[in-house]
Amino acid sequence: MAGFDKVVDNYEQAMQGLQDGMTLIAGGFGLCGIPEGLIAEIKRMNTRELTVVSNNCGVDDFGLGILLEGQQIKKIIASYVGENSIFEKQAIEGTLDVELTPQGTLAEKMRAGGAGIPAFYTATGFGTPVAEGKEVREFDGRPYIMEESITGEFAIVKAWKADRYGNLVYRDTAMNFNPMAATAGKITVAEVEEIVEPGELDPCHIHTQGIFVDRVIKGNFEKRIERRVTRS
Amino acid sequence: MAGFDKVVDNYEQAMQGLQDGMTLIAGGFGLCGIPEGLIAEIKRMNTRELTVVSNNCGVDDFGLGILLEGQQIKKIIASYVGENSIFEKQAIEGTLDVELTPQGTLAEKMRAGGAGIPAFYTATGFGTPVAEGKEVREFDGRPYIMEESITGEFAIVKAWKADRYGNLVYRDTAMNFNPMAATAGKITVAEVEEIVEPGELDPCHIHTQGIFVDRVIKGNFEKRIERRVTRS
Amino acid sequence: MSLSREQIAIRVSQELKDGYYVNLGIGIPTLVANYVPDDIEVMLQSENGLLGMGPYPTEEEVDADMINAGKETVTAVTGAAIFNSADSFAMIRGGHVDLTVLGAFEVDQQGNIASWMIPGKLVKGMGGAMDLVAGAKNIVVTMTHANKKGESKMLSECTLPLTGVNCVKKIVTDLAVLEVKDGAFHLLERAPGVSVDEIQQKTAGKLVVPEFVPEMNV
Amino acid sequence: MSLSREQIAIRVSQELKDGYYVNLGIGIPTLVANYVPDDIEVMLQSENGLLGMGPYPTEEEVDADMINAGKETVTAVTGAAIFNSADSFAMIRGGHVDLTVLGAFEVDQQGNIASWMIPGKLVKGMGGAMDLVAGAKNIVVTMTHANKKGESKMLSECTLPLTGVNCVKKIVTDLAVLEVKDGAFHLLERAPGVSVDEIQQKTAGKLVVPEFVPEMNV
Repeated sequence: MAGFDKVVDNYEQAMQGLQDGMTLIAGGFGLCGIPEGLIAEIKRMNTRELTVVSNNCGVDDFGLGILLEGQQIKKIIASYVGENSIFEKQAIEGTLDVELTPQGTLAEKMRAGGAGIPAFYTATGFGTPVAEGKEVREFDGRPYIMEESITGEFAIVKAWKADRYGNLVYRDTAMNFNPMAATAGKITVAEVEEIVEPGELDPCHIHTQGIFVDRVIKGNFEKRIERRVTRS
Repeated sequence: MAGFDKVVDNYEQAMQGLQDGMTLIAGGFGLCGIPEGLIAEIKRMNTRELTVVSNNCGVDDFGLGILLEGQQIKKIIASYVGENSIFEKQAIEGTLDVELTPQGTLAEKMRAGGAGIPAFYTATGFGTPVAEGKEVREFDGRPYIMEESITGEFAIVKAWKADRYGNLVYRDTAMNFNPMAATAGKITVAEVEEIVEPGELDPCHIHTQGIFVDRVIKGNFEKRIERRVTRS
Repeated sequence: MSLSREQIAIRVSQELKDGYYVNLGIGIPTLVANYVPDDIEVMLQSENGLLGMGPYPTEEEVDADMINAGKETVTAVTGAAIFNSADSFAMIRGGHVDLTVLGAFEVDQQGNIASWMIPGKLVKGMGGAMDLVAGAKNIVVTMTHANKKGESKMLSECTLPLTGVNCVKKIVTDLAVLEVKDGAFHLLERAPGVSVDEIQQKTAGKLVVPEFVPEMNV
Repeated sequence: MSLSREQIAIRVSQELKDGYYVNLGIGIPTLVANYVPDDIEVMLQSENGLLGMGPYPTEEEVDADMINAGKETVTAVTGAAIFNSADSFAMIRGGHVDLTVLGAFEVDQQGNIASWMIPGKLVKGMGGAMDLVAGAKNIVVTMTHANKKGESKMLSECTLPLTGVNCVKKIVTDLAVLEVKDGAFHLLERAPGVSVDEIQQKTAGKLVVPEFVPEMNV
C-alpha cells in the first residue's frame, strides 16, 4: 500500500501530468521561497501555453523568469512584475498576457480557491482600473468589488521541512504565498529542504497540512538574493 | 510609554468597555478552549442584551451557559446549541433569539470579518433553510449563496501561551474558533495559561499575531470535559 | 436479516480506499474507523480541527484540549496536524476530503439529504453537516431503510428541511446498498437474506433494480 | 527651503503614536523608521508577512529567507511574528494596521491617490499598494509638492489611473503638511522658510489656508 507516502525521487515524477495550456500556481515572493528545482523541471519539460499565477515572475535567469526565454508562459497573473528584460519585451510585443492583481487580492483569491469559496468582496481596487468589469456592491455604506477565486491544475510550492505525509513547515518570510498556493492546486507539489519523519513536526505548528499536498521532493536551493542590503 | 504591553492584571480591566447591547464573539468548541475567566467576569458585570457569536453556548453551569441564567444573552449566533436546559427553555419561550449557522460558514464569517471581507459565496446551505433570504449566484455552473461577515465590539479568546505583545499560541484542538474570533473583535481580549517573554514564541509559529490582540490576562482554567470517552 | 450497526459500518468500510482522507459523522459512521481494511491506510479528519484522528485515549492520556467533533476526548496519530476551524472547513469546503460518511433522517432520489431538523422538535443545529455535504468529494449516508413505524426514509422528495441538495452519492442501509443517480435509487447490493421485494416495499422513491442483485459481503 | 527627503521622514515620524502598527512603503516612507521618537514604540509591518520588522542585517546576519516587501534583506525584532500573505493582508484589509505611509505620483482633493501606473510607460504592477490604501486606518502620503517641471501633484482630480479613492488623510510634501477633508487640501504647516504663496502656487487643487500657518518642526 502506498498510503500517504508522498515523497517522490525525481523531478520527472514530481511534475508528471503538467501539460500545455494548464494553469500553474506558484508560491514565492520575488526570489524568496520559490520552488527552484520544479521551475527548472518545467523548463526542461518545455511545457507551453502556461497560465502562471504568482506574485512575481522572477528575473531574467532565475525563478519563473527562466520560463519566459522559451516563451512557455502565455499569461501571468501577478501583482508586481517586470524585474526582467525578457518579460518587458514579451509584454510590450503582446506575446505575453499580463493580468495585474493587487497583492492581497491575489493571496485571497488563492486561499478562496483552495477553500471552495468561488468569490468574495473587497474594498481593494474599487474606483481603480482593477475594478473594471467587476460587480460593485455596498456593504454598510462602503463600496466593494467582487473578486473571483483562482485554482489551477498544478500548484508548486517551496517549503523548509516536510514529512512524507505532505505536512509542510516554512521558514521565515520564505512562507509568503506558498501556503495559499498549496491549497489551490488540483495537484500540489512541494519542493523542500529537508524531509523528516512523521511526528517530528509539531502537529499544532504545521503550516500546510498533508491533505493539500500530493507530492514532495527534496531539492537543493541556490536561494538567490534579489536585493542584498546590509547595515554596518 | 505603554508601547505594546497588553498584559492586564485583573478581569475588570480585561473586560472594561463591554456594555449592554454589544456583540461579543467568543472562541471555543463545546467546552474546549473557552475563556472561562472572561465569561465569569461578564456574568459578574451582569452586562445584558448581548449578541453572542460562538459555535456553541456551553452547558447549564459552565461556559457561555452561565450567561443564560441571568438572561444576559439576547441573541446567539451558533452552529450547535441546546446542550443545556436553560437554553432550551429560553429558546422555546422566545426570550432568546437563536440564529443557526453552519459551522464552516460561521468560522469563515469570523475570518472574513477580521480580514475586511464583507461577504463571500459558499455552496454550504444552498437549497436549505439557511439560504432563505440570501442571494444565490452561479459560478461555473454551481449555485452558491452569499454570506456576510461578522465582527463584534468585543472578542474573547482562550490561548495557551501569550507574550506581552499579544502574540498567541494555542494548544491542540483548544485552538478551534479562537484564531478567527481574535481577528473579528474591535477589542480582543485573550485569557491564557501562561505569559512568556517576547521572543520565546517562535515567530513563524504564532497562531494569532499581536496586532489582533488588545489585552492579555493570565487565567486559571478548570478545563471541564464534556464527553470523557476512553479506551481500555 | 437486516444488518446490525456494526455490519453497516463494515459495509461502509469497503468504500474506503488507500490514501483517503475521511470525515466520519456521529453514530454508525464513527464505527467505520474500527473496520478499516488491513491493507489500506486512511486518515480521519475531525472538523473541529484535527487531521489524523486516533483512537479514544486511555485514562492516562485523557486531555481536555484534545477532543473530536463530537466533543469526545480523543487522540492524534503520529503525523497528525491540528489547525483552526476556518482551515478545517477550507479542507472540507475546498473538496480536499475524499469521503464523508454521515447519518440522515431522509434521503431522496435527487440525492437531497435531511439530517438536522425536525419541525416541532427543538432544533440543536446543523454543526458542520451542511459544510460536509456541500464540500466532500464523495458522500455515503448510513441509516435504517425505514423508520420505527416502517415508513420509508428513501423518498421521492425529502419532507424535512434539507441539509444539502444533490449531494448524496451512495447509501448504506440495514437492508441495501444503493447509488443515487439520474433521479433514482439504484440498488447495488442487498443485505444477506433480504429480498429485493422487501427493499422495494420499503423504498418510497424510485428504485432501479438490476437483473441480479448480489448480497453484501459483511 | 523645501525639505530634504530626511526632513520629510522626520515630519512624518511625528505622526507616529505609541503602540502603532505601521506599514512603510518604499522610498521616503522607509526612512521614517530611522526617526521614531525615543519615547514611543511602534511595530513595523511588512506586507510580505512580517510584523516586527527590524533593521537591515549585518553581513553575517544576511539570510535569503528574510526579506521585506521591497525584496531587501532584513531582520526581525524580538517578539516579531512571521505569517503568510493571506494573513498579512487580513491585517491590512481588516483595518488592523494603524498607519500606512506611502509615496504617490498624484493626490487629489477628494483623497484619491495615483501611485502605480503612468500610461505609456511599462507598468510593473501595484503590488500591495491598493490593499494598503483601501485597508489602513490612516494613510499619510509623502511626495514632492510638484514634479520636476514645477507642475503640481496636488490636484483637483487625479489624471493618472488611481490606486485608491477617498483614502488619503494627510500629505507631507517638501513644502507643507496638509490634511484632506471635505473636498479640499487644508494647509496645516509649511516647511521652514517656505511661504504660503509658494504652496498656493504649487497646489492645483482647492487649498484651504487658515489665518496662521505654523512652520514645521523638522
